[in-house]
Amino acid sequence: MEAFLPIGILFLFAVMLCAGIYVLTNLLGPRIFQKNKLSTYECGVQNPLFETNARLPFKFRFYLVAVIFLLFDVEGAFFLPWALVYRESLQLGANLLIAMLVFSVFIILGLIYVFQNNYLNVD
Amino acid sequence: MREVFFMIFSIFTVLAALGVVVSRHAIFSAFSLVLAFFGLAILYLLWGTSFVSMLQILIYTGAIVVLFVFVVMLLDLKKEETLDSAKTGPLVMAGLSVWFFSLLILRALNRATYFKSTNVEAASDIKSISTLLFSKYLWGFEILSVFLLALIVSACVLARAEYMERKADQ
Amino acid sequence: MDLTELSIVSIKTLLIYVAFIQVVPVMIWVERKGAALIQDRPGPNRVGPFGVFQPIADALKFLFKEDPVPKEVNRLLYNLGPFLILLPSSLIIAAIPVGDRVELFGRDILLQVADIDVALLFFLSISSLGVYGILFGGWASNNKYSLLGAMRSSSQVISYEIPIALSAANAVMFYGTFSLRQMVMQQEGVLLGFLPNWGIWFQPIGFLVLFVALFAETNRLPFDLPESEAELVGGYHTEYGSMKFAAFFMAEYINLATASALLVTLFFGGWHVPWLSDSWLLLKLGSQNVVALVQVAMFLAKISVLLCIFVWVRWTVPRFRFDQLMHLAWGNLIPLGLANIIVTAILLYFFEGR
Amino acid sequence: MIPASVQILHWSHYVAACLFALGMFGFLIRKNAIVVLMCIELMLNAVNLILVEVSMRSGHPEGLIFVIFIITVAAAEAAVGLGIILNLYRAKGTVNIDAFRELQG
Repeated sequence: MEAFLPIGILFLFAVMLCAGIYVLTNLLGPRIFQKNKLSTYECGVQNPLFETNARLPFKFRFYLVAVIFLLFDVEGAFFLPWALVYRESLQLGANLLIAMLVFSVFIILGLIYVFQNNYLNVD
Repeated sequence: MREVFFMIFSIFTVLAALGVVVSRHAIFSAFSLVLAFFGLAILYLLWGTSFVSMLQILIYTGAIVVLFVFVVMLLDLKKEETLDSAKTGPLVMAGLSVWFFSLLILRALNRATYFKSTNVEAASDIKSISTLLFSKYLWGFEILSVFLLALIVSACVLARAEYMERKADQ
Repeated sequence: MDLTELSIVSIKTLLIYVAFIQVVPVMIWVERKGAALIQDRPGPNRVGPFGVFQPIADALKFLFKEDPVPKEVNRLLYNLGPFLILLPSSLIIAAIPVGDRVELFGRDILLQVADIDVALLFFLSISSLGVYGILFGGWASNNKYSLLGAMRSSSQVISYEIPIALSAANAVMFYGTFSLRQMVMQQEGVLLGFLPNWGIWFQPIGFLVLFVALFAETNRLPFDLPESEAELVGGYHTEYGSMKFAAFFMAEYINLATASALLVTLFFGGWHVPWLSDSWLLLKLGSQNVVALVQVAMFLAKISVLLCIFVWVRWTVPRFRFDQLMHLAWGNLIPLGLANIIVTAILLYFFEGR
Repeated sequence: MIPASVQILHWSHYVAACLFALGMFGFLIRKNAIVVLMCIELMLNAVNLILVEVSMRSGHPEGLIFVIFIITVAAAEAAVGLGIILNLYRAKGTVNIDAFRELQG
């Protein structure tokens, strides 16, 4: 636990930097507010074009990317402890190698499934 | 020194968890969920397991809550009245059950005595956890990969991208 | 953890943190000069000799510009957006081993903010927190373009985290430890007579996957899609004013520095002088502090080479389309990383297994 | 194995109890389906915290292995749960759980 104390100190410095930026901007920056400066940027179009429902499916593909990322991230995370002990375990024989090959087979099956139904053609 | 950190981060985590339940818009509860999981990761660190706390940040805060935020951003939710619109009945019942349940936990834990094994320090660093994971719990690890494959298929079918396109375009 | 040790640690942390922040103005200057060189134009040369004070002028300009906060923006997340990117990228600096050690005040001080035994895992998990700044910043600015920019940019950043995890697992398999300091220790001296004993000779594909994925992680061209002026009008930081806009770019440059530091630590032998071993250096130069100075200088030289490569690629390679970008991540990098792990595992078995 | 009468109740017991209680409270009270899922995640994390604490104090690292498996299952639960919520949103147009009362006859 002791090794993580400097990281806490670094976090404090980072927070000080961010607070400094925030305070300096508000102190130094001038305050001239007009109406059009306060509305969000709409490219000069009064009523934004795509207010209709058409946006919904477009955004669903991002949900798909996030779900597939979550599941493959979990699988990626399992490689880390395995890699740590793999080299020593070679002295005791190849069971860790076989374990990982079986694990990778299922990952590859998952990848093939995702690509075959092109769930990821996010355009 | 360590007790001070324990106290600070315990209170921080509980307050963040409270923020999840109380906040009005779903994205603020997602944000306080991130803070709660970050506080939990630091608590695991204070207990000495750096591996589990890093895993917590990597998977929980880095992937699961990102998925929550994605879904919240996907459905343009309006600011909702949370607590006052709930009828008083479930509120009281929920409060009572919550209070009773936490008491139950504390009571049960109070009598538990641990059988302290000899090597506390050795057992907790990453190498011993990983060797244990891949020696005694290897089958759990293999079943997990099948489980994750089934999950990928089910998550993709649930999303059913093509069907949603047609439905939304009508 | 008595007081003197605490003060030493905090001073060392402050020094390393300020050193990494100095990368931002230097990189601004190198980027503009590099772009000018490639596009055959003089680049900034008005402010000071060769435009050296141009970054300072930029910083002052950002400080004094007005910061308009649009009305219908929800305050908390809007203001937190840029800092949620800046905090994780400055936390990553803790894991980077800058040098070996220095003997000052009778103590052995490690030239590294925190020598934790999970350094690489710490690097992975903290860099996965950067997505929140993009998501909350884009959502809070309550503008169609920044929302879509935030979604596209964060789906790009998260889908390039998996190749990074896979190539990190590959590196861990070789070095047998998560601690970046031990990894650098194992890359000392000479290999096969003429090669410096670096990690890249053992895992070329791992280096390739990590190099490309780190491009996308830092939102650098050719993965610059979210901020592409043409389509998304500036992506998730459209609505941000002066210094907050600068905070986004500060975070990007600090990310760039930590990404190249990771590449140097994993594959190019960290702070080791190529071909020379530390003991030989100690013999030659006498005191350990001078050796540490040489090592830090060598580390900075390696990082600057990589930073120049980042700048050079940015101004020569055209931008990816979004589906090409996702296809590159899911179709090429992840299978390549996976195959790389399997092949190295099998090769290791033949060379070392029973 | 010697039974150790360790100072049983520690800060993180209270934290875990509060987390579980808050998760359960949110689960019962909140109307937004996504926040309900978040409260389930909170409950899972309360279990993780107790597991880590007990396994670290008693020296048996098995608890940490369970935590790793629980994290995976929680990821699975979030992925499928949100998939279901999205389908309900597409069918009903709202995420408010009062709207999903088809089975009440």
